[in-house]
Amino acid sequence: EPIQRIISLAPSITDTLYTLGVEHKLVGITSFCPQPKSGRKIVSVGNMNPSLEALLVLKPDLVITLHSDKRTLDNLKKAGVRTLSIRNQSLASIYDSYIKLGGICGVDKAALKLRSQTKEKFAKLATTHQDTQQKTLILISRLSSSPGKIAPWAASNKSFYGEILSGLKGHSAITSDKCFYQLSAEELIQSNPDIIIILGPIALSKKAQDAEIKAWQILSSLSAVRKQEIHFITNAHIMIPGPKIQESMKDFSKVLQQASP
Amino acid sequence: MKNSLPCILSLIALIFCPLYGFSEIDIENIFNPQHQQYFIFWELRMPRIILCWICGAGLAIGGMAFQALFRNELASPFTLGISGGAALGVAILTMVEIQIINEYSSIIYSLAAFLGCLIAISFILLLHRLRPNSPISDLLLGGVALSFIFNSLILFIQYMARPDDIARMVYWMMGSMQIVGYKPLLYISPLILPAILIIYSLRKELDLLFSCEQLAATRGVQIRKNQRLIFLAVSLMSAGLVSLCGPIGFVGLVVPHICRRIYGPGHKTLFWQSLFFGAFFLCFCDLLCRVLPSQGELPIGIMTALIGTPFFIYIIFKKR
Amino acid sequence: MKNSLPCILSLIALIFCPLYGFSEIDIENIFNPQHQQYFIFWELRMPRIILCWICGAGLAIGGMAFQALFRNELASPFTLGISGGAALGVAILTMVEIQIINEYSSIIYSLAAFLGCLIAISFILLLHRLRPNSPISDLLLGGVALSFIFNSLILFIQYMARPDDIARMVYWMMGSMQIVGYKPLLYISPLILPAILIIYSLRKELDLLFSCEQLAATRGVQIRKNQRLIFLAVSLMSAGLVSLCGPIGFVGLVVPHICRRIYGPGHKTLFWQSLFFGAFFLCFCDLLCRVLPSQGELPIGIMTALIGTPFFIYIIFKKR
Amino acid sequence: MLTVDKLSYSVGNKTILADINFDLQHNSLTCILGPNGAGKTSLLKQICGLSKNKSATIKFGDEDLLAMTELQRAALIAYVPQKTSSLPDFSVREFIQQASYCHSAKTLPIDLDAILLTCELKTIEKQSLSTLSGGEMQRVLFASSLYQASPLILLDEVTAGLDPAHHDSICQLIHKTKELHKLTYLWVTHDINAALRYADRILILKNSKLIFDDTPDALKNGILLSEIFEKEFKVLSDEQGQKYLI
Amino acid sequence: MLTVDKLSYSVGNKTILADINFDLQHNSLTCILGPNGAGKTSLLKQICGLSKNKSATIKFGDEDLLAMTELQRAALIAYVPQKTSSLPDFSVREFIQQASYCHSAKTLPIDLDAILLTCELKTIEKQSLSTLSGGEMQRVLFASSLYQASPLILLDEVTAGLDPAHHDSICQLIHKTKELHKLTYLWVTHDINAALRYADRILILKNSKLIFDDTPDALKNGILLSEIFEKEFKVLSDEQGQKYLI
Ligand SMILES: Nc1ncnc2c1ncn2[C@@H]1O[C@H](COP(=O)(O)OP(=O)(O)OP(=O)(O)O)[C@@H](O)[C@H]1O
Ligand SMILES: Nc1ncnc2c1ncn2[C@@H]1O[C@H](COP(=O)(O)OP(=O)(O)OP(=O)(O)O)[C@@H](O)[C@H]1O
Ligand SMILES: [Mg+2]
Ligand SMILES: [Mg+2]
Repeated sequence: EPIQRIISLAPSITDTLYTLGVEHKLVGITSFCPQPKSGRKIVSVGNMNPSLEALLVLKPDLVITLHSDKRTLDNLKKAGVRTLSIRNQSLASIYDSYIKLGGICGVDKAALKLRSQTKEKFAKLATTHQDTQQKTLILISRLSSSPGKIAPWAASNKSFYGEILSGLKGHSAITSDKCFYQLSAEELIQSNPDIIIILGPIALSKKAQDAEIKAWQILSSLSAVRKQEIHFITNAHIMIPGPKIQESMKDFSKVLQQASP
Repeated sequence: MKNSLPCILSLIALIFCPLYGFSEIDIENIFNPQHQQYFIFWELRMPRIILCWICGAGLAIGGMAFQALFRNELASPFTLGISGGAALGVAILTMVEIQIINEYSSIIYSLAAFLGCLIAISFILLLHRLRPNSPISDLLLGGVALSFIFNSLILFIQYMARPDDIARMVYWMMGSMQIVGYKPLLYISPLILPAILIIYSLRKELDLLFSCEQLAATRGVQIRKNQRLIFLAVSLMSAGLVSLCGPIGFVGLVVPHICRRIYGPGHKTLFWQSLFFGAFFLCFCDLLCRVLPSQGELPIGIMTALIGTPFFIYIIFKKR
Repeated sequence: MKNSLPCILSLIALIFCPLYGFSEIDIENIFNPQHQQYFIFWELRMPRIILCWICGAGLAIGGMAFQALFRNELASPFTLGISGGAALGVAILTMVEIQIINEYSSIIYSLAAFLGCLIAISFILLLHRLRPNSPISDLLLGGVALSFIFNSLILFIQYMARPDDIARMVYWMMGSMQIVGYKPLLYISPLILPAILIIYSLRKELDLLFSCEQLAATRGVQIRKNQRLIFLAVSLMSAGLVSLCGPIGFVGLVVPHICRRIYGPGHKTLFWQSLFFGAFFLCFCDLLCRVLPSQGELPIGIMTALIGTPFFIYIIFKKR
Repeated sequence: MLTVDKLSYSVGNKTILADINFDLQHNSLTCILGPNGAGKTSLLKQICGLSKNKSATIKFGDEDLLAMTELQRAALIAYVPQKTSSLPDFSVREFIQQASYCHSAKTLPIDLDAILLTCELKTIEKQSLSTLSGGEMQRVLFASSLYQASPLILLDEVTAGLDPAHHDSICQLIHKTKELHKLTYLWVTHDINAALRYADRILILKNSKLIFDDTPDALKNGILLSEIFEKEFKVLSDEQGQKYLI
Repeated sequence: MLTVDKLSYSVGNKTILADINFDLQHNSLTCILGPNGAGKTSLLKQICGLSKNKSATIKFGDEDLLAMTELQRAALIAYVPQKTSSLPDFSVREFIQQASYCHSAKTLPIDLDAILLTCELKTIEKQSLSTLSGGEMQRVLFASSLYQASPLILLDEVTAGLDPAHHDSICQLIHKTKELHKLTYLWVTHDINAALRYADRILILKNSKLIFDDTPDALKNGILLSEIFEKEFKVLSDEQGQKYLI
């Protein structure tokens, strides 16, 4: 019998389900997930580390969670609830998650469409860019929030941000096997990026952006700092590896366009 | 009255705690196997409360034994790197995507944690064996240093990990009493019951070891053997508990102190009081964790310190 | 020779450590202000090594003083909740950060950490004042309990936080010696230099306090006053260090023990040996953190325990 | 019953005990005298196994003491140390009770209350150890050694710090219990008169060597003792002809 | 120079000191005698400020001792405790050196080596405290109190555990330093003969009360002492007519 009552335990999963149009099957989401636009109120089961009982009283057919949440998966299985785990570290696995979720919710077509649509849009976006050899550094932390220190948290070419960047014919200033890591100051100076993009989950005021740019003056030898190529992508969806990556791609494209000489 | 209070409280907790929780429960539904509340009551809450009871009792007893053994007020079941070893096991497992086992099983986690503990334990035992003339306080220092090594390895793994893996490890370290069914209890009971029995049978030895090692030796306590026994019993027990529930450090440190202030240093009474008080305390904290928040539940590690510390400070610093 | 070794080593470290790092440096470029290596050498590496030097010296001295003051081997500058307070400050700020960012934001983190420490310090001082007859070991227990409260509050915040905020807090707790320019050194020196001077001037008092409180009192040590002074000096120093570099707990615990084993318990020599050995040790660990990994750098908290523990265990358990 | 054979002990290059040989008779009271630092405490510690020494032979009857476990040894030998570290807040009664550790509850030969009475500790039995006066603590330690009910009791300056009356009463108690319970005592003391009066035999240690091993009578004229202790002893006698060395 | 006025002290409902009044002459040697548990140690602790007591008046000259800081008090009063807790591994020399804390380096009136010599500690000056024998430790404590160079020294059973020769030499040292450095001693002891011989004045405590305060002569016949200690003292005398109570 088809699945009717789903609990999603990650914002990216919730988002995918909304986009696939199976919002009505969702009976529980986390407190980090946005409520649906339709105005229907879905029960929030807590944060990413929910109580088992709170899940069970919703009588779910299926609980979908991220791959890493093994304890919840295991406990649910013991309580006789079906579970599904999702990976979303890379673009490919994000696309896969569409198909997986679509399959299990009986909306395969919508999932396939979402995937091809995203890919197409991304390819189209890429045509508007040309290769400039400029090195871009993507950071997910701000300098101004670590006093007197330079230890920014960078997203490497392996992260899905890096993949978006290279899809848009950009070049990552750092290459690493690790998706995210903390750059040392010297490494940052040596990599000498032409563009710095700072990502964040919450919109930054102009004042905060100015403060951040000012904080970078300490490294005035960086060409990005000299050329004032420090950009911000700060919105609710940039950190969520779900269908909203379409928006994120556009954000990146916009920044890269701005930065082009 | 004063003497039987912890016992009574802990029994009351055992009976009443399962009745309260996230959802309300009708007593009549408890006995209807068809009803969901039957499952919630018997398969979720009951085993959980029993786990809390055992865990609280075990950690308190373990802390009591270690504080006596090492004659150091800051000793607790986790001081010697036991929890560090467990956390390291879990951290490594979180990182290594086990392709072989597609059935995600918390058993694997518990095993990894337990294995980590065993490394710590064998290291300490080795030191104890190789240096028979070192005072016990040196062993304590060695254990603390070991736990630093573990911590730094954990840090290293966290340093390599992705943000959401880090979060998972942190969640694990918050501790959780959430289990389904009685099987996990069965798994750890061969570690916990013998340990409690051993410490029960060593009450007299603890009295003497706590006083002075030389005195104990001339009165007939087999120092080295008992040290090894106590260490092994408490460590294996803690290893079992920590691999199931995560590190809940506070109970083991503080409950024995509270009981010692109230009931004196004699381990004949202290054993029972710590046992019951620890059991009650953890059940009570767990109840609050489940009842207080409007959605989800609080990690137990938060509640123990928040509830326990004010009481602890009151007991220590009240006018005498 | 044995006596001057730590001093010599720490001076060598001060001179040679800046020469090595992620990128190679040509000596001649160091004196060319136009060259990038000039910046790397003078603005990145030099202040960092100095920070390591000061920090290692300060923490070792602080640990030495606390171990003597509390007559407990497990005491360290962070035992009494200082680092917990700082971490709580940082955790809270990580959560509310976005709203208060303005031009002062660069020191706001340090301020939050420092504020957290101050809460811990004032609490302990209050206990000390309110209960003049409690033994100092009670104060230690009170401090430990306090640090448990802080930890549980941090857990609570982490529990509420988004995974990437959790990761940020964890990263902070790993500690980092990365600074740019000499300003941060200026900020913390008013906390550190007086503390070191105070402890230097209290070497004799430490000897006596470490022996026995009663003996110290009859020989003229003003017990309460000196306790307060030592506590305040070490705590403020640790607060400054922890808010700049994060909690680097190992140095303060282990370096004094190592030095005590080698140079005996007298604080007249112990002070200098701990100071220099701590300074050298942290500089050396930091060097490894910067040189070993091919990308990024290891958090200092990892290296200290990995390098320090084997040496520590060797010193403690070597045949005598 | 106790045989000490070729006992030598040194720390670093300092000799603390050099080739000590003696044996104790069953049901006798042997006193060990000797200047400070002669090695008396070290000797007792060797006998009751507190510091290990592979080379010596120390036998109790036919059994090798060094090969025994603490439990077996404690059933044979009780020890009153010269100084104790600070002890937890046990009450006097609890503390003495703990001394019976090496016996199972049923075989316990002595009554605790009787011991508390004879050692005059009944009034302070509930008091905590840390609040006792020096003399009270000494009596508590002696009472514990009695309650341990071992046939051999080693006393290390058990009468130091006792007032004259308690001093006499403990000496008499030692004498009495020796007869009553057939105990053997090895008693380190600096009180020469008590030793001369009560001891069946006296050992004298000086500079880590056993230099005298005989009955007290050989010492009563004070000549030898004056030589050993490098102090001029005066010999006084009371009406009953009992001699005292001052 | 020391005036104790209306000193009472009790713990819970147990009276430990009841209304003690006395004062000490400058440059005198006063002995405190009394049965175990009489409150002697408690009295000394009150005087040197180790347990606080608001109600009493204890004056040194005209100054209130209770209002002083530890530093001021230590410059006036040195104290040899009856028992010490276990101490860190300082060497004998270091430990004694630490006693001069209350003096700045320049004003130090006594030479450390001279003290080590007179107390016969020169040979063990490098040895660590934890390895000392009981009698050696007592001498170290006494030497420290001398090195503290305070005009008033409180001794709590400093001769307990000393061998006869060292016992005499410490007694004589007390006597000698009293004259030489114009010191004042308040000396708790159970050694009645030493007290009778060296003391200028004797205080007797019993059941928390001060029941005797006079010169030794009043005690020499032993009648009063026999009553107080509940023990029959014998009075013996040597050729010089010196009397001893046994
Ligand atoms: N580890 C050591 N290193 C050096 N000397 C030591 C050590 N341990 C003990 N000694 C010395 O050995 C000697 C014997 O000590 P012991 O305690 O046996 O003396 P004692 O006869 O009991 O004296 P007392 O009558 O003063 O109690 C002492 O001089 C002591 O200083
Ligand atoms: N906290 C306490 N509670 C109850 N009794 C106490 C407390 N502290 C001390 N005492 C009692 O007070 C009495 C006086 O003790 P103190 O140490 O002054 O005796 P002392 O005269 O020095 O005896 P000794 O000659 O044995 O050293 C003792 O009987 C002791 O048991
Ligand atoms: Mg001795
Ligand atoms: Mg006394």
